[in-house]
Amino acid sequence: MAKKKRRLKGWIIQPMRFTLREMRQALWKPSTILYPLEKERDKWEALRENFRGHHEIDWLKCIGCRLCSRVCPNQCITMEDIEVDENYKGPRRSHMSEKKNRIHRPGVDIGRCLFCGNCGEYCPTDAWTQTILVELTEFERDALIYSAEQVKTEGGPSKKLINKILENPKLDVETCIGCKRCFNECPTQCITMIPGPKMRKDKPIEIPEFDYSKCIGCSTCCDVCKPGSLTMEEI
Amino acid sequence: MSSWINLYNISYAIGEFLMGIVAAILNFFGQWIGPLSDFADWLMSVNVLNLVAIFIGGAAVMVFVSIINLFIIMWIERKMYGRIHDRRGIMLPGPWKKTHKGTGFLQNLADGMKLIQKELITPKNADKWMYDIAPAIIATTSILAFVAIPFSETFYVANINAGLIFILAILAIAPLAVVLAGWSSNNKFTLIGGLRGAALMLSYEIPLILSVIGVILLSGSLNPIEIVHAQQQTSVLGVENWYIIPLFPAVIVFMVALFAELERLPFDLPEAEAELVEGWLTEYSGMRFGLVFVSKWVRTYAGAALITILFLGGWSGPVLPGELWFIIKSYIVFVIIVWATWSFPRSRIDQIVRIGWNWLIPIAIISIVIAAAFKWVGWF
Amino acid sequence: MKGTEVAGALREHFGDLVSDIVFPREDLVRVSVPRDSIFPFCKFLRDELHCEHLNLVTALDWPEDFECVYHLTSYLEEYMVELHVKVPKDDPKIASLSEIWRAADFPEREAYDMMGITFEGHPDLRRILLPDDVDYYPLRKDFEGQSDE
Amino acid sequence: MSDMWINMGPQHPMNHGLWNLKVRVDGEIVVESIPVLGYLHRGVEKLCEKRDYNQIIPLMDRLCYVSSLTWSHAYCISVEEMMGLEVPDRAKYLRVIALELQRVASHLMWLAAFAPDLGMFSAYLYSMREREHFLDMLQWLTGARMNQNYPRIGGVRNDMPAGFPDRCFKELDYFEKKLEQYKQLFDDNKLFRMRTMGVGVLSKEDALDLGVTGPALRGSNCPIDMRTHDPYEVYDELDWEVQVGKEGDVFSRYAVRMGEMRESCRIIRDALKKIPDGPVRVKAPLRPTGQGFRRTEDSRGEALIYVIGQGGESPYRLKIRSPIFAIMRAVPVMLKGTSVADLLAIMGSVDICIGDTDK
Repeated sequence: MAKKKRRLKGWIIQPMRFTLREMRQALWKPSTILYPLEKERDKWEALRENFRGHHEIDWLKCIGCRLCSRVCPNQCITMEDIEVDENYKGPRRSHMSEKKNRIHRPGVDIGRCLFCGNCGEYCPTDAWTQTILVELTEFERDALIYSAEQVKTEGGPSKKLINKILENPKLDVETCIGCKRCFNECPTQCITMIPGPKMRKDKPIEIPEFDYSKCIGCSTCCDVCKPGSLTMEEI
Repeated sequence: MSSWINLYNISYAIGEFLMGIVAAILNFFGQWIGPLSDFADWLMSVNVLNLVAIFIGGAAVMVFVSIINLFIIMWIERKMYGRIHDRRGIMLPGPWKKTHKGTGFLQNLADGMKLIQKELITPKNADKWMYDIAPAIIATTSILAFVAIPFSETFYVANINAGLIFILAILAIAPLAVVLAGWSSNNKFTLIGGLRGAALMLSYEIPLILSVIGVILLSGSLNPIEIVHAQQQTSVLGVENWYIIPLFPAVIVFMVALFAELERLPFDLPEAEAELVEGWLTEYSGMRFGLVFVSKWVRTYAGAALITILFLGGWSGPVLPGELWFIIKSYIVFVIIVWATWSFPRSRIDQIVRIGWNWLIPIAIISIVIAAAFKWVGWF
Repeated sequence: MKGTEVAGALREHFGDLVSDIVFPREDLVRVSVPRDSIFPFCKFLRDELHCEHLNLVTALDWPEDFECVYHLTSYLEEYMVELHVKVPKDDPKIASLSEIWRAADFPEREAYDMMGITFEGHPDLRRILLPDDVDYYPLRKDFEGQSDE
Repeated sequence: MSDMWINMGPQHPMNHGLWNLKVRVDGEIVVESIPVLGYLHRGVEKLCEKRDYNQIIPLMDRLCYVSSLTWSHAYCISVEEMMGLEVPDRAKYLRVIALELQRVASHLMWLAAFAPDLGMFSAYLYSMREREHFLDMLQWLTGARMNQNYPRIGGVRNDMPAGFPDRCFKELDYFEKKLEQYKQLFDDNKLFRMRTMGVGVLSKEDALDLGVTGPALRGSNCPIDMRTHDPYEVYDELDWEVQVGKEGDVFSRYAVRMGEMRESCRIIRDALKKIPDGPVRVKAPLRPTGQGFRRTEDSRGEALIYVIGQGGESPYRLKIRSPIFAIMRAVPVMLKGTSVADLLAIMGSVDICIGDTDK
């Protein structure tokens, strides 16, 4: 009987009661906002943990290892070669003298970025941070390609280097020619050249030795190795 | 009931003044040409002045209905269903505040200006003449209904004796235009929409008229003014006997049939935007669409006014002038219509026809019996 | 039903036709059957072993031959069968299962669309995701893609 | 009037997504219908053969734009099955919490699409308002509102923020109250019942034969839910019930989905109470070999991803089983003999998402 009564009420009364309640709540304070004029900054600030918005790169932490550009699914990160003066405090590209004034820093094509956060996740120095800024609109497509200067911040130097890729280079001693390219390019300077077993002109060929505690698995050494005697292997 | 304006008298005075100028000029030339002064005399005769007064009054009502009132009811509807949806509704264009807390009163004006600027597209294989005339029919018939709707004892265009029949008849022309538009657009969606409109007309005209018969029985007149007069007499209970009390089932039937007549949401099958895109309106663009769209509100207001006259005692009420009471009552009815519109899902055509024939017509007949019983007992 | 019981029932009924029986999980049995016996095999699975549900039809492109993989589920007995059928590259044809499960209709069309395997006896074997007028099979390993020019 | 063909789509208010339904109607009665797919084909399966395992996760998020987390999770759990990897307990619980938040958000999106199909535009805005709360929670937990990229092979991306359970309980309280009130608008609404009851009936035999899964199958009186049938993560340790509808019509599918939202709230509550401490991610091999698949319960039905790895950085073959792809085959069966107005209700009730259908 009660069900029957409810059915009869369902013709008109029940749904109109629902809308009346909603209208009564919304009469003075609707839950929408007029977006460009009003912004819910408080809510966004409260939920900012983990959020992935506009990129910022701490130049004093970044060592220019290109890992971010390697793990990016859309290849939207390009490394820029920037010249700095003698007094620059941040990490240099290499410890080699002729490259001492050059640094590698990433720039982001925000038009192609899918905000997956892989760059920050695999960064060995935590140089990448993502802010809560999401209003990244421009009138031209080219303006969305942010150069390294546009995403630059300066926090403080990084203490730690973590291998998040979980791969280390392995040397095939037979093919190494001792060209020192890996030694020059390694962003963390974890390579020292030691005399190897093979001889050329009565001198031992110098082969790289890796300090795996400092290696970040960026595979820069593998990329620059001409004879291809370096390969990445899982730890 | 006293009234503060007499529309007819004012219109008569204005007409007399204008005609007086014309007659003076004609009389001036009548010195040389004899028949002109005869013509001037004819112009100043009571019959012609009556006609002119009706025209001027009609124009005044049209201006009220189609401009001032229309903006108000469109604003009420848009703002109100915004609040039902828990959002703010229109807010930016408006005379007072231009922020997110503004009223947005002029939004409809802005929309209308946009629609006027738009291109009028006619489909390639459309029946052009029929396609063009359909929105015009709908717009004219909608406004024409107000000819017979009195806003007070004196504020009316024409005091027609069979006014109720005239209003119902003129509102019933629109579905014909719907079929016309649906057929002539040469589109499958519009065709289905037009035919649904025809089915709706068939099944909902009858309960609409049957529910009015009770009122006619009680009041003994077809004239809207007489109907309101009949309601203003005090009954045995000591209050004015508005017909909503004895004829409550008829009010429900009238409301439901009105929703179908106006193609409002529970019954807006001819223009179901989800399945038939916009139904018979699919091909219309620009101001043709705007005309139809606006006349929907005009018709809705006509329906609200009709309910006010038939069941809610028209312009009777204490203290305030009658016209204001009429507008307040009709706006309340309009708000209820809007509220119901946004609470229900769309019905299906077979269900809607079944509701019409199985429920509404019997209830309407019962209400006629109730009216006859009341009349016989002599309470009303 | 455990995977081993299913495998036992299949062995009993089909003998040597069923090969490479593996049990990756307790309720999952992975078997290979020859191309010719796929239809009676699936009919037996549905009628006798209550495989009501065909999950998906996968077409694979190995270096030597194509392979069709059918995943079948029995909701009643709670086990799954993964069926591998080799299809030679020079004659990519296999019997359609859409008579047994209507669910095989669209996945087989997709496999035809993407890998170019013809399902014989299929009621409506057309391209489904790609337009009708393309003449390549994009999921084959030798497909390198086409430029717009 | 003789028969005529109507193209409902690719751009039509009925199509929630980009697809085309050719309908042959006799007056208002649907005589025949042909779904046409492929407007959104992006070649995801081919793309996966060129990317390494971690880069596929954000790609899988894009499969379904309404419930993206379930798809990246289905991919991760399949790859873990292939690798034979065991995920830490805390990661399992976090996955369940995120999945169920996503499920509620997805079902609310379905309600927001289904109600305007029936002409209830108000319900669209109500359910979008409720969905906002769940998106807030997802944003706080995973870092994004729409394409979360949260599961990882071997765990999840990050631990949950401090204070998450309390805030989540509060939002769930609010939502459960609202869900109870929705009964007034839908269940008690006579017009809504008239539109949905006895419409688009899919019998149990047909549903099984056509490979229909998910709420559409459960609406046909068939209690198959992959969360209990083939339990993954920790669903078998939590306290909840499978929702089953009796009739197989649009109303039962509606009721199943509304019930699932309620059960999802229960699951989230239970998981937040039972969540253990520990790590959230373990190391996964980068170049695995083998083949594997797992069935998971997407909010639309059974999602299955079959992965084959041959020792390379990217999978050799990845095959996606989309629930809507199977339901599309059932569409002509359901639509036959119904009217054009019912077509809306039926197509709305199966919750079409073209992203994973066209791959």
